[in-house]
Amino acid sequence: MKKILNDPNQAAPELVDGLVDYYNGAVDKVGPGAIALADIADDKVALLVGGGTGHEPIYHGLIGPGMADGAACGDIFAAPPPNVILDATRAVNKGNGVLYLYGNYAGDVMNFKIAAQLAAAEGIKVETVLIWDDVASAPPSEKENRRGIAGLIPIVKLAGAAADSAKDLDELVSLVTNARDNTRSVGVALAPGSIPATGKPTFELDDDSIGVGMGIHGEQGVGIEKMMTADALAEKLVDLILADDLPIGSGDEVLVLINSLGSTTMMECLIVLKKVKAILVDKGIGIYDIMLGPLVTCQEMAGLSISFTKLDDTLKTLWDKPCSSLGYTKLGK
Amino acid sequence: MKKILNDPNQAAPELVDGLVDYYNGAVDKVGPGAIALADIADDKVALLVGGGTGHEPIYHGLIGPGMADGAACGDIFAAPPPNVILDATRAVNKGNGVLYLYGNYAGDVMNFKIAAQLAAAEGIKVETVLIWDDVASAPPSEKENRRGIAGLIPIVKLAGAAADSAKDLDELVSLVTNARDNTRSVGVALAPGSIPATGKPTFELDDDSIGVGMGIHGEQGVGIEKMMTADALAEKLVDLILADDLPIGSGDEVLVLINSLGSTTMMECLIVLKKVKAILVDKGIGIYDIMLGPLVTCQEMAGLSISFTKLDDTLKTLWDKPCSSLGYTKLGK
Amino acid sequence: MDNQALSPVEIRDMLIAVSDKIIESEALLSEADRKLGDGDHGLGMQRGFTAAKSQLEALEPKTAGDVLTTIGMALMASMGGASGAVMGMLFQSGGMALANAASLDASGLSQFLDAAREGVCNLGGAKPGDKTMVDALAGAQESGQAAIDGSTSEAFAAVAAGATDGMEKTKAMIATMGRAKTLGEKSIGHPDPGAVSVSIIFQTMSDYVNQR
Amino acid sequence: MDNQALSPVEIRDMLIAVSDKIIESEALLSEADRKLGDGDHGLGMQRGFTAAKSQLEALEPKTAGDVLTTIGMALMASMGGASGAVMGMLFQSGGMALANAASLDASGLSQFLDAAREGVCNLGGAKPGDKTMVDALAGAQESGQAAIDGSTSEAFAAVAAGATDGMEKTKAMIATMGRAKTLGEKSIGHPDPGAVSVSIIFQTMSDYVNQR
Ligand SMILES: Nc1ncnc2c1ncn2[C@@H]1O[C@H](COP(=O)(O)OP(=O)(O)O)[C@@H](O)[C@H]1O
Ligand SMILES: Nc1ncnc2c1ncn2[C@@H]1O[C@H](COP(=O)(O)OP(=O)(O)O)[C@@H](O)[C@H]1O
Ligand SMILES: [Mg+2]
Ligand SMILES: [Mg+2]
Ligand SMILES: [Mg+2]
Ligand SMILES: [Mg+2]
Repeated sequence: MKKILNDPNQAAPELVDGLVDYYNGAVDKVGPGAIALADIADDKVALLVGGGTGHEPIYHGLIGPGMADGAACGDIFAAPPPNVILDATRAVNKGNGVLYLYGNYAGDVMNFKIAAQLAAAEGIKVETVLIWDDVASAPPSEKENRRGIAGLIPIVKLAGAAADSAKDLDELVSLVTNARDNTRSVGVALAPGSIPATGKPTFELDDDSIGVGMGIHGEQGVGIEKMMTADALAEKLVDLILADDLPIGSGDEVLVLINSLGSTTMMECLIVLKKVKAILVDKGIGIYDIMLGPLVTCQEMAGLSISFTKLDDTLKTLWDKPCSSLGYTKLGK
Repeated sequence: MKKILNDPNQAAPELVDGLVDYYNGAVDKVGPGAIALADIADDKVALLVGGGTGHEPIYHGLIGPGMADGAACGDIFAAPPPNVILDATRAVNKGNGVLYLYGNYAGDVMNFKIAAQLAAAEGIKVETVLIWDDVASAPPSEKENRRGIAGLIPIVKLAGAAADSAKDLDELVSLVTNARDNTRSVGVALAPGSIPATGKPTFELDDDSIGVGMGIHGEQGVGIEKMMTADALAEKLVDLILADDLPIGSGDEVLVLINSLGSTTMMECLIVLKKVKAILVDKGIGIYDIMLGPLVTCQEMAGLSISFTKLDDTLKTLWDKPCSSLGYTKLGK
Repeated sequence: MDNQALSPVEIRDMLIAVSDKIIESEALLSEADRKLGDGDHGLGMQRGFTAAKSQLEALEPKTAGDVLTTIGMALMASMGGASGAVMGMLFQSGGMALANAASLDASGLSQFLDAAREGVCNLGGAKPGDKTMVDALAGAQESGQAAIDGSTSEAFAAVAAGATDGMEKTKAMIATMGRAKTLGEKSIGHPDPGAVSVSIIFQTMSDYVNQR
Repeated sequence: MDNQALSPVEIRDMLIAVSDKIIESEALLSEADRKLGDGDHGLGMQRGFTAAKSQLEALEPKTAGDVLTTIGMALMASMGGASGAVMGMLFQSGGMALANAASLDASGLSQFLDAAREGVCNLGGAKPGDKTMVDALAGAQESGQAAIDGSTSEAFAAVAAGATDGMEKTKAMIATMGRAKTLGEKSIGHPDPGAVSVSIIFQTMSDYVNQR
């Protein structure tokens, strides 16, 4: 596997430096792996995201106005250590507390938990909302065992808008919890990505097989099936989401995200979107807005995921706010 | 090569339908392969882009406020036929004429030329600016033999802003020509993409070789070299651009674009950006803004390109305008 | 040897045979384009001649020009790419020269080729030697002029040979036009894919005319 | 058999040996994680123990706790991931229990393991049977308690055997924690990578103690 790197073992710190360069002054590196907006309003409730790198543009590419205030970046596919999270926490905290928003993985949960304890010891108020949108990873009765996958993109965007308006940390927690609880995703893997340091693929899959319910760290799919058409795949994934416990039906409005895991082309995402839209229209479900592209990736992994966020009026108002970041930018409505 | 498709021979029309779906009402399909903004101001000088599909998000993902008014989409890697261009031309024309802006490829030039004749016969004023930013494809003395590659992204964005302010077609032509003449690019291929209909790779490259000066349709590189580090590659590509006839030196300001050809990760682009920035800082060249990501692709091809646009005050003003599209969105400054 | 001119219906059937041949040559033509370009030439030709065939099948032609401009328009509107423009233009310009011709003989074939060559060269600016389909077309056109006084079937055979000869010559050329131009010397040894198509087109025409 | 307690300097040297062993086991550990997770466990361990080794080499330890919390902090701060938290916590909680211990013997080892297990289980919520490193750690801890009255070297050997035994048991388990949990039954047959690490750690300690 050819990759454009200097030292494969230094890929993570180098990409974080490149990211700070990308932001061209708007973002500061506040510690190894810790980045924060240079300009955070004085009385703002802060939003901190984070996780392993190698999934660009998340998480560190989600910093910006109307998005997250800072990010804690780990090594490739590895949650950031507590001290990195703490550095980022100190930088974004403006006295009104910090919301930790990240994907529900054992490594992230443990490292953020330790960081939250360290922050609390310094008098920084911290609350946490875990993202667990992947319906394939556990039954609805065990949400706290579900993984966070591409649904984190609409959730972080909504949280970013919420953080700009929330009067305190508690209000932010409840707004973001609402966004999280209304988001469901499921994905499919076609081919593995590779780990930069070893060059090895993250899993194996036959030439004619796909993994339904894959994870964004290259975890194998929950069900291995034969390759199928775009339309059949779209139906299968939409069915999996709609069969979950969140009622989405006629008259409801959703945000739709078609996320490429890396090397799956926008062409394929658009062809899947076509079918997803047809299914939703058929069911009388309105599409409020659409996101599409490689937003939560796993190196050059092939595959995609579909996410729906069901919007109530509060979430619509949050969605309509402008935002800007490497990963997602939107004009106001 | 597994791809998420229905009928591989219908990939292009299906992706165009998916694209119209993505725009969720903001874009109309005005003929097979022809799309246009639903809302174009009555006295606007129109901007039409186009080319083969398979390079998403270009060209058809560049429609939107502050970007192009319409696009003519061909089959995968094939220029659109004249009638498709004509349909799009009629839809975007508001009486003040239409600028055709596209990459300098024989197929595009011929088809757009025929379309321009047909449009003229209907009384529609049409002018053309060809994009030829690839310094590797011909010497500076033969610009009209150069290909258009990722530099089209900043050029279309600048052209979109120019089209909103230009008083007439001639002024638009001169603004866009200025943007084009100040843009230079060069790319490198690591691995081929594949043609959806045949599943075949577009070229072959040894495991340890890279093609410097590749084209975005899978054309092989101008020079085959051994794989090198990200830093060495960044230096080589920047040198190729700075050695060209456009003087860029201390005190100048540039837009930088690091474009992934498809499966090359954002991580790699960021690591290359880090070095590019270091080189520019070292030479006293200012970075006005940065674009980074898969903006001009060739299916799941691996590789990237670097583009610089040298900005004068006029171009800066155009750059600072907000714009929104599937491919590139920017808040105003 | 048969010296009878082709009726519009025969021209139509001949072009349906050409369409079938091109459609079945998809893989060969795409492979030729993988060597020099983006590997899609066969796909474009297949798309174009599939559309052309279905229009030809529905056509009840009155003049030679009717058939030839119909296929030209069909190719032009359905293919796109460099070859859509040049193949479309070949038949459209050539066909316009025979707008009122009730049939097609050696002299008509030569008129067709003269106009076709002029139309394609005007559109794309390529000259013989640039390693494009113009080399095959020019070979066909020059052989067509030389065969102007012979029988219809002799003329078609000569044109096919001229096209193939022109195509063969492209192997030794360095590309200066189109996508292969950045290959420089690496383009030597491979025939231009568009020239291969032109050679197949005129060879299939000649086969039809000489086998009826 | 040698019943001498380990001095802080010996503990340091033992942990440098552990670091070397883990660093050289990178490929094996990553491969184990490719079966059940994201294939990076060896990389994280290598990163952590490289950082730990350089801190240990610079350390002039006064107490057993000094050494153990130093390696704990180094792992915690440099690794990240699930294993950074749990491996860091193992040594940190364990080390705190020996904060003032001048040396490490069978009883100290058992105290270390009791505190380590408690710290890790509190942090991550895993229990024995969940197919995590806790299975190996619990095996070590239980063997450590049973060996509390024996010699130092016997205790280290027993703990290593207990860790390895716990690791072996994970092969038959279905993962319910961490990234492998979505694999369900497919996780059967493969040992948990973190458990493999824990087994290597205690085996290397035992080798050091029994070979000095
Ligand atoms: N300027 C030109 N004049 C004549 N023929 C051309 C010209 N440019 C390209 N061609 C022909 O087009 C062929 C390529 O066609 P095709 O692969 O279908 O289109 P594209 O290059 O758009 O992918 C070339 O082999 C060549 O014969
Ligand atoms: N909740 C937990 N408690 C204890 N150990 C855990 C827990 N979750 C994961 N682990 C351990 O972490 C190991 C994986 O480590 P590693 O691959 O380095 O991290 P990551 O899962 O973040 O990629 C697993 O093999 C398991 O032993
Ligand atoms: Mg990991
Ligand atoms: Mg093409
Ligand atoms: Mg081609
Ligand atoms: Mg792992």
